[in-house]
Amino acid sequence: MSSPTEINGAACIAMVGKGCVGIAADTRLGMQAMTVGTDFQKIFKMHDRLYVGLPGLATDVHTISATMRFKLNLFKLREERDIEPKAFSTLISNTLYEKRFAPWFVEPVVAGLDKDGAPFISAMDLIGAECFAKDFVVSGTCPDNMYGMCESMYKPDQEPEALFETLAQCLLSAVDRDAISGWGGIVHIITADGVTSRRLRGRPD
Amino acid sequence: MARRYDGRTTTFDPDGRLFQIEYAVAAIDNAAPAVGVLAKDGIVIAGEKKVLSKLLATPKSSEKMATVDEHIVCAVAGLTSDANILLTQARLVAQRHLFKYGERAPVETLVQQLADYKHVYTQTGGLRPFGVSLMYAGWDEHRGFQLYLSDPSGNYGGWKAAAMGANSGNATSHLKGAYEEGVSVTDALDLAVTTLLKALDTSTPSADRVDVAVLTLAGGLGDTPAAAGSAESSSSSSSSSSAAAAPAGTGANAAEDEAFVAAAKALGTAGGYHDAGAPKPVHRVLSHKEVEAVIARVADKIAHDDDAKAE
Amino acid sequence: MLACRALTGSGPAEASTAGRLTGVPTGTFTLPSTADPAAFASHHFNVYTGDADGEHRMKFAKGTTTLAFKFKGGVLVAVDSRSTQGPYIASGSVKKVIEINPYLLGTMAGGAADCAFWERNLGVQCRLHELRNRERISVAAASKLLANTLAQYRGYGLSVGTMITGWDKTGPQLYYVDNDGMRLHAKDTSPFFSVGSGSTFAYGVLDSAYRHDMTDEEAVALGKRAIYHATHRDAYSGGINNIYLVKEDGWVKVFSGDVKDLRDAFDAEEAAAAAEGSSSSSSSGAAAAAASTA
Amino acid sequence: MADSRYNFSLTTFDKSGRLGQIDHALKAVENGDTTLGIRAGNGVVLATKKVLATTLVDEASVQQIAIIADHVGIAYAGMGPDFRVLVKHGQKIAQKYKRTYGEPIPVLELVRGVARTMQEFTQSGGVRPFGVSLLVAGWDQVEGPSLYQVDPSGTYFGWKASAVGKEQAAAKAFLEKRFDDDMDVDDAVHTSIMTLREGFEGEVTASNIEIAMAVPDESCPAGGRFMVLPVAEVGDYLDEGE
Amino acid sequence: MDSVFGIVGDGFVLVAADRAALRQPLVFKHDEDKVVRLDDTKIVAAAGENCDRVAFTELIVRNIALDKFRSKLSRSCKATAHYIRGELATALRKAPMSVNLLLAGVDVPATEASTDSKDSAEAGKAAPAPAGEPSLYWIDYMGTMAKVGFGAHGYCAYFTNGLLDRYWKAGMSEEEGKALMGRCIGETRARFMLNQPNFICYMVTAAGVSTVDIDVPVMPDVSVAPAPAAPAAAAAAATA
Repeated sequence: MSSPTEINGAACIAMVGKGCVGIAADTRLGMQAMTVGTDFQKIFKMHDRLYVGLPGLATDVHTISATMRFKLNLFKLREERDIEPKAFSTLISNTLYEKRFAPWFVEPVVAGLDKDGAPFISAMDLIGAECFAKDFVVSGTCPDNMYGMCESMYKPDQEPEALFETLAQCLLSAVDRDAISGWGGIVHIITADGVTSRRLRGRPD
Repeated sequence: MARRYDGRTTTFDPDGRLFQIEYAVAAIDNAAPAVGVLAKDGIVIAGEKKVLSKLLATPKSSEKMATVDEHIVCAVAGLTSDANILLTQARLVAQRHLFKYGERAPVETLVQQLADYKHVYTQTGGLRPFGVSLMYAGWDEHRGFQLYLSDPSGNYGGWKAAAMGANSGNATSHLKGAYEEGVSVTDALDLAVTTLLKALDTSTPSADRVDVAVLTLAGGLGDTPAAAGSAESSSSSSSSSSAAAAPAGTGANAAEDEAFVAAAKALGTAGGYHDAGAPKPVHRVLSHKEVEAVIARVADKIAHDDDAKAE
Repeated sequence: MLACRALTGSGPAEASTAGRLTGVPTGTFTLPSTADPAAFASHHFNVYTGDADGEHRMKFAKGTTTLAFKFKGGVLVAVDSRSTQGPYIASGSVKKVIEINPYLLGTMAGGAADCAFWERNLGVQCRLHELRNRERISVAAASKLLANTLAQYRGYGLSVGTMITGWDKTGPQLYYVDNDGMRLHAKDTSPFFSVGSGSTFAYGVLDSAYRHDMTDEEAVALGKRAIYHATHRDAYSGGINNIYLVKEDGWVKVFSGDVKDLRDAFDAEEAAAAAEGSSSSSSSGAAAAAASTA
Repeated sequence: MADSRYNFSLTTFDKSGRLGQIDHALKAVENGDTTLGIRAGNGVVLATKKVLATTLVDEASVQQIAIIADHVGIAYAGMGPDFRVLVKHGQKIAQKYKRTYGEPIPVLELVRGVARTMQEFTQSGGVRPFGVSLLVAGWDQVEGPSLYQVDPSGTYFGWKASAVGKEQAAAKAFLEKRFDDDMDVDDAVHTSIMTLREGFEGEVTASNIEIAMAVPDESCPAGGRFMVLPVAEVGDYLDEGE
Repeated sequence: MDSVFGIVGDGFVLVAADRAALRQPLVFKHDEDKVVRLDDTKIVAAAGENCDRVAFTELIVRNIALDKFRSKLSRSCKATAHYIRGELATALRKAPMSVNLLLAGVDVPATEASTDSKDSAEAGKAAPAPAGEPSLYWIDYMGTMAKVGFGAHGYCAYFTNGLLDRYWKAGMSEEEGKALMGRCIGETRARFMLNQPNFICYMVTAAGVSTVDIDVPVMPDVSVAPAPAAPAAAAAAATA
């Protein structure tokens, strides 16, 4: 309980499908043991094909999401194009490392499709050590639970609908074994044709 | 010896004049003109784009019109390189406001901050004023559509219809006569282009030389042509009231879920103002074809006016 | 490893002689061989006392919501079933009501092992009492036995927050006993207790809707409501809601259900209430709370 | 601020609204060696003349085209030392971008960065504008081949073909006649050489001109590569042209 | 140790704060007002150490006033909440402010300011979307922010959140809101070990900010129903 990343509670998973990519997070905002809100947004849209999940200390979730929005809005105005997921991952990693000695307490998860429609996911720790994967990445207060679920549920080349089911199952089952995350979730499935977002109804406890 | 005073930005001459500012304004009087017209449902800015050479590459975006943010577009007149610096600054101001308040920058606040920035260059040693006038078209939830003009001195003002650059005097007097309160954005489009063509003083108006930017709310002329066709397509999503009053407490119901998802999808970059259902300002630069159509429409009128004048 | 020596008796060294009142040997414990074993234990093992951060902010027993109240129909006991190790949910179906005997119930909050052991031990003592005195032990006496035992181990880092309830010659009775040796009697003016990390949330619901003259159904509904809202707000409470009712002829388990099903039931109930009529909405909130759902 | 050495403005408006220093800097550009660029469909070519003070100078030591990054380079007309400063600056901008985003800098971004610096030198106390015009050529993932010209004022435009330096007017007129949207990079090199030959005093040799090109290369992260042609290759082009 | 709570109702927000000024075991006084007014339709209730509480609320009040003078605009509740949150988040990494806040406000639809000379046509005028919309923002000392239907800071949050979950509904009337607020105060009095006898309660509506009186019930209701023997006992008590 001493770690700032564990004060508010969070769980986030990104997973690759066939020509699509999904990202899911819980929606709890807690203050230690007390649940303050059950509709706290931890996933942010960076552009139509790129989402970032920011599990961690809630105040830094606000700050980092606003910081990335700031940087990307300027990027978009300047370069008149959407940033590539890989470049965004590098950008947020650098943003975190800038505070190497007084870190932001968020451990981001990036999910998106690049300009050729290829899925991209990455996750990093709170000072920006990127970790790339071809299948799934997890971050939050119950990584062991999420890894366990993803390891057993993940199948390569899932269609968007199947990917949604898998992500939803993995997230809900993982947070059901974590006291400080859960209380509902949200899943975004990003495809070349658009994004489908669905709210998950979690356990009330 | 007048020269003693006019090279320094920070020095008044004995008559209380700051020559550098006056000269900078003179620079703009030679610049490509722009005309802006405020309508009840939008704003139109039309400007001349200088065609320097046929070897020039087709630019990615308009050189005359620049996006400051989702809700503000501006036209520049004067030194292009100076304008680039100011534009970068304007975008920065807009994004800083969004970062601090989570809301789009009110138009006047942004215009004022830019004017302050310009002003520093008229008062500090070693600097010179920006040789740029800016015309801002913007919308915010406080004051709706607004049109501002700012010059190198750090002055700015709100206008119903305004002109800057070469022949701006003539353009302004034309606007004075022709502007009507509460015009629609389509009428404003005609008026702006007509006035610009008069300022250009050309017998063969060409769409190659005219850039037009239009700002409206979503679904209006400033929206992408497809969206503008199907009126109010995007903005009328889920009920905004339930989104606003989403409770912190017990299990959410279907309506709240919908609002939550809508908010989640809107969160983030694209503008970043995530009030589902709130009015959304949009703007774009009209295509060459559209500008051609407008010019064709107003050319007859100009000819007619000229005939009337001749008689 | 720590050097320990075996010590036999009903309690720790000094307490064993003074503590004959308990009258029952409670087993064999190894104690640290230091001058002050209690201080030693609390200093080195305070992680097991549920107070690892060393700050004595609000010493709620962790990871539980339990409650019990006396009312017209007897005593109602309602508990959750979550067991956590740090933020990890070790179990969602722990039995937190210990059925000491057909007339006595104890609840568990704090250390599961501590509660289970000492309440089982209490069961032994109660049975011996019955055999020796040919009558059932009173709730007051049973709770006092437990309180005395815990008092002897005060400072060793036991973590026990329990309610002992039952029906004896004097009627329905309810006591609160904890590892500090505190023992409280629920009188008519303070007819309920709630124990555990979620207890404050449960108190909010109980305090606002409790009435002595509830029917059994209303009491069960209130118990569900209080546990449900506590599990919602407290990260360390959740799982199954178990409800017991203590009647003159012994306790009965009246309800056992997942809190997520409770939510659905409450939602349906509220939707029905809303559909019924918007006029009688708020002031009747308490009544709505008491309305039976299951 | 009263006693600062930089408390005066060099670049100020005159009565007619012109910035004299910038106009004069442009004059310095026009005194420079002619440099031109052509954007073809499958590559961009930069070509420049090396007019040396005496024949004693080792031609190989004079490099008028600089590599900024793997996929972009700059040629110039005007003052050599000013160019060198801007090259160093440009290289830094490119590396900074690469560090921030992990991908090669789009050419336009590099141009903006350099142009911004050049503008600052027209508006800051105690400094003069840069006496160079730049031709920036490169290949990136965003635009493919691109060619930009940056002037001492800090103004930049994208061009299909452009020329700066002593014979810029004539060269541009020539390019206007010769440029064709269907040109490939070899055509562009030949056109460049022809343009340089116009009004060249003496013979054009492989060592008194410099040619560079940005061409597609899938093995590079930017999708293209910028290279200054070795003397031998320039010679090959010269031979072909004859 | 301070107790503050807020409730959003139909067109209004209610905010209550205890009035005790504490230092260690001592209560200095019982008439402290922990609520500050930001503008005509916005207030902030603060819980935390007196020094930080006062310093921080004064900081934001003055800055918001300055901002209003400069921009001639009144910021929305959302913008104000973002601003306040940002100040706390910035402070967190320099000199943390021990202050937890509830921002309560009503966004009044933009009307043409009388001093404003710009009179563009009506259709282009500001959107009517957030007409008199009440909102409550929960902000903690770290800069965590959540828009909530109800919220509480201090230990009282532990006592009242369950109760509010149980009884709070969207769109409550003023009477319902006051009754619920009464229950919150009653619960805090019943269960919190500190002596907080006095509370002050504010109501924010589109019309402005006012204090309201709250009837606080005695909780819990432990009266024993009249059993057969009870009347006699009651009579005995009365005579005693």
